[in-house]
Amino acid sequence: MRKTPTWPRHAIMLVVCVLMLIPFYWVLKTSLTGENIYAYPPRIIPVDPHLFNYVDVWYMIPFPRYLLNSVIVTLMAVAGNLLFNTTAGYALTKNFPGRRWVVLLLLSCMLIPFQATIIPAYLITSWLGVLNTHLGMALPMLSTIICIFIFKASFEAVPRSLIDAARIDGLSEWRIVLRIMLPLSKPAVATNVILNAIWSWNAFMWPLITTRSAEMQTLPLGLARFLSVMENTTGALYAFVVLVLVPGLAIFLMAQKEFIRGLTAGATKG
Amino acid sequence: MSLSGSNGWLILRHRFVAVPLALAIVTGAWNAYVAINDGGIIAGTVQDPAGRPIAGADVLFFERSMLNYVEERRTRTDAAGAWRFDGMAVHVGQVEAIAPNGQKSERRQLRLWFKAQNTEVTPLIVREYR
Amino acid sequence: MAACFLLPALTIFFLYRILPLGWNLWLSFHAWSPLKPAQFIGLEHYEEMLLDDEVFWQALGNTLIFIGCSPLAIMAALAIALLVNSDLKGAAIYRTIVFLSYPLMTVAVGIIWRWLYDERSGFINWVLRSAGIINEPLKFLQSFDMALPSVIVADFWQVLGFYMIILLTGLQAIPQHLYEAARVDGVPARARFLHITLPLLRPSIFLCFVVGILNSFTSFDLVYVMTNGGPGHATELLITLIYKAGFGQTRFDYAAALTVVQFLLLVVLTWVANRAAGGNAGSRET
Amino acid sequence: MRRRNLLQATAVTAALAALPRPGIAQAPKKITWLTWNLVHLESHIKGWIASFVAANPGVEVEWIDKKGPELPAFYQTQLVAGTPPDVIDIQGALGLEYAGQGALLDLSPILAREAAVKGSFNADYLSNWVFEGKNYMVPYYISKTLLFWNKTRFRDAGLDKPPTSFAEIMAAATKIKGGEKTGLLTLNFDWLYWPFMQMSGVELLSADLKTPTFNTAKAADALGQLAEATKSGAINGISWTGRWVEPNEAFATGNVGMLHAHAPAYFWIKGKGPWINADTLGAAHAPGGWATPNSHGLGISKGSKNPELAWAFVKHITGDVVADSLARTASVLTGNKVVDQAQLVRLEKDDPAAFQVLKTQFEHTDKMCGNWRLGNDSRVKDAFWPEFQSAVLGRKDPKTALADAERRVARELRRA
Repeated sequence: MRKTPTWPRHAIMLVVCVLMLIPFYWVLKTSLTGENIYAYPPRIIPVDPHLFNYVDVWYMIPFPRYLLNSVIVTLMAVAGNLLFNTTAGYALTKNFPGRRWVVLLLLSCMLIPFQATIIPAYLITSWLGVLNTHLGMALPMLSTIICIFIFKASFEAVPRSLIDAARIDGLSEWRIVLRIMLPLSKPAVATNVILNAIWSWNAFMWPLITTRSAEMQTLPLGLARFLSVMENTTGALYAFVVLVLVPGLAIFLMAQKEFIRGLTAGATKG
Repeated sequence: MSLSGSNGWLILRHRFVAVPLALAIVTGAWNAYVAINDGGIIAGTVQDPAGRPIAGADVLFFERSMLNYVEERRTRTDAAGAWRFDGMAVHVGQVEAIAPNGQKSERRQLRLWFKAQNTEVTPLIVREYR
Repeated sequence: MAACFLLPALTIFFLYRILPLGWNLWLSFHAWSPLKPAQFIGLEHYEEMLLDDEVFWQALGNTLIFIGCSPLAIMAALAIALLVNSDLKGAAIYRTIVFLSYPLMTVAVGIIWRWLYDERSGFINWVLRSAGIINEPLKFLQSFDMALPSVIVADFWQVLGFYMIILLTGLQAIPQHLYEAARVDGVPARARFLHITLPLLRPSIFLCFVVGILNSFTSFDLVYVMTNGGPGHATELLITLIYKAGFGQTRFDYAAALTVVQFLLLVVLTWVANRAAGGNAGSRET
Repeated sequence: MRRRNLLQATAVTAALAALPRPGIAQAPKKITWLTWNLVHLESHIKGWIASFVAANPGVEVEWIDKKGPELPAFYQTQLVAGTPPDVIDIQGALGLEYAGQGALLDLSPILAREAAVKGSFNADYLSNWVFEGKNYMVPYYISKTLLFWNKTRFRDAGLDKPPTSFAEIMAAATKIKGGEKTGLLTLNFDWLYWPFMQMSGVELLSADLKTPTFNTAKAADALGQLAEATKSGAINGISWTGRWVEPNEAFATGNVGMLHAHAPAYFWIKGKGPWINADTLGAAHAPGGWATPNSHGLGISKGSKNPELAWAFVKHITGDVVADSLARTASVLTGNKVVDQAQLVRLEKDDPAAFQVLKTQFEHTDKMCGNWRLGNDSRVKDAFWPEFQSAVLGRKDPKTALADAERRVARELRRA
């Protein structure tokens, strides 16, 4: 490897990155442009750019309120996932009758599309009496299968000797998880945090069905609600898109180091 | 750098602390600025092409409804050609002046940074006025 | 012991996955609409679907195309992963940028790409026209032939980064000494790739493919925003058909039958992929 | 897998049967109003509700708004859960569908009881929601299609008056087209394009709505001409692929001769096209006076816990005061005769072009087509439209398309 020059690889990657970034730029540019966005030919540099589209968006919907709801739901989902996926992942590292069946069951659960389960899911949620609440929105997302397996992989990487030693010291299973497993699986934790944050932040159809009051809407719903008024005729829509995406991206960028290490570590001794 | 952050005052430099902190500061500053400047006063003058003030001109304020702009407020300029609207809880609108002789100025698009921002509109010029 | 640790997660899956699936299965043998009592009609829905509903077959075809295209994206992702895997300077930055589109909300991705494809002011048409490749703007999302590929491209753009990360992790799991040994024996790079990298990458590739399969319904929002299945049924996927049959036409019973069929289809696909990946990959996610 | 599912299935049926109804909307004096895409009127709506509550002390009104495409999903789910919103605002055919499902309350007895209220509505629009002899909804805001024509484009093409027959439309479109210019645009959702078939003497269904009658030589010919014109550019292709924004945007640029759309399109294109005024934009009836309504109505869910209160609310919302406020703020017609009259008078002064447009909405109201009193309109639509679309876009030849459509429509009618 050393001998081969690296510039061709840089060149390719630069092209790839540009391609990946163009959509971001195009939306950003549209959200800033002052001219009629349907003008042809479109300009690469926004004409007399301004930020007023963002002002409009801010007043078009109760943005802070929606943001808060999104944050709460996301936090719940992340917390739930950390708790349930750790325990489940740990359980799967042990040998117990029917383990293979559980794994199969979990895998096949991944293949059930949500759109087809809306009605029963709604009935169940209402039966639990958490409709139109943050908990109700977070509930179906409190545990995700892929993440269970990420934990499983990372736990399996922990040397048996450590666990046995702990058991000899008479640590309870709980303490083993808390004191030994988790500290050694920080990357897996980061991965869980990020993936679930992403997924629940972006959830659309479920919050749409479970929320009645305007106060409970989340940002994605705001986007739909916004579309219905403005359609795609103004930079404001794209300003909104930017505003909805920025928080998620920010979180990801801040945590991506751990995230990527997380998946890696998860695999190295998976 | 781990999610849990580092210890001591260094924690302020951890991005998971620094970024929200910075955001909080900016937000606070902005809200303070808004609180000081949201008197809801929109004012300006009406002039003829030569820059002489036009007294007694009607000034119309159009607010944005769903599809178009509709007239919401109307006032008259004083001897100095000055006009002023109070308690304007809007962040976008249009102003237009109609001189006593019925001639109109251009319709000026107003976009404010926040609702009820105090705004000094550059003079509205009525072209055909003599 | 293991049971009580599994319980919380399993409860959730039971409530929100298995129970609903059961509900669909039960419903698929009945005639039912929200305010009418259900009555058993056996396999009628399945008969209609298989014998008397060309839209179902079209949607099935599109879904399979959708899934069938994911290997392309996976290959691209693999190439990228190989490039940024080794000690390339700034690899971390490249990785981040490539992954950046994955965290986006699918609805937003739909809006973004609908805008890129726009006939007048869309970036793509603008480039093609100013490059003189075409004189007439292309109606990507309105054309029977281009609509599905266009949607698939948008989907690629979003998941590419995820594939790349999964494959990266797989690559880094491969013990370096294997390469060292091979290099000492003077095995050429291509052979090293074919005989070391690929085989050991199987589980990761399998996982990518599973993600690709899942995409065939997690892309619901994408299709919903970009084309809503049109023109005609050119971009109809099973999942959009299920949604339309249920909520659009209030034929929840028929939608249930579609759901069951889609589920079985995906199970089979996954099983086959698993076999192809050399068995027990399932127990080895990432 | 399968066996387990079967077990689950039985479990589910048991569980679902056992599910108690959730608490929402069970408070004795509370009603819920579900609107369709009216968020932008939030402040006014809150006001209208407030005035209702003021007049009915101790009453609570919950307001929910959902976007068109998601509203059915929400309402259906609420139906199944047994908590349907008491008063719902939905678009034309969907009302009949829900009525057909037995989700809506039959308003005929109430209307019979309250002749004054019934009399306040435009009879023809009110009758849009008569299904199997029963009246299920009352007009909330109404519209039907008309033919906008760009006088400048017409003059340039040496034409001076709007076409009066299908053939003339095609001829005019062909004359106008050229370069950036195209002759005709039409909206295509919810059967809005149907007048073109109707004016060519095509009936979709037999009078008893039991059998398709559209697979005729006339239909094939008309379809063929539409496809031909689309190919040649006389008809703008967006007509068959766009929804609401794209066609209106295109017409607003001023490069299109005719736009076949419902009245609200006027306010949209006015906002986008600075060229639009009474001298440059004409509003005519489609040949034969045929038009497809695209109105919204208010209905009451059968599952409502307070039907009487719900009806009082409907009266409040469609009454002169509130309806007038809606008419002014949203520049719409309401189907309330007094209010609409006032609206027209007002517009005749302020906005002559708008007046021309809205005036058409009360002419030829007996010539409304494309609004069959079907309980399964969406299924018939989904069976017909894709074939029609394939034909006009030159994907299938008209005869095959019509034959396929006939087969599929017939199946849906059988099923009903």
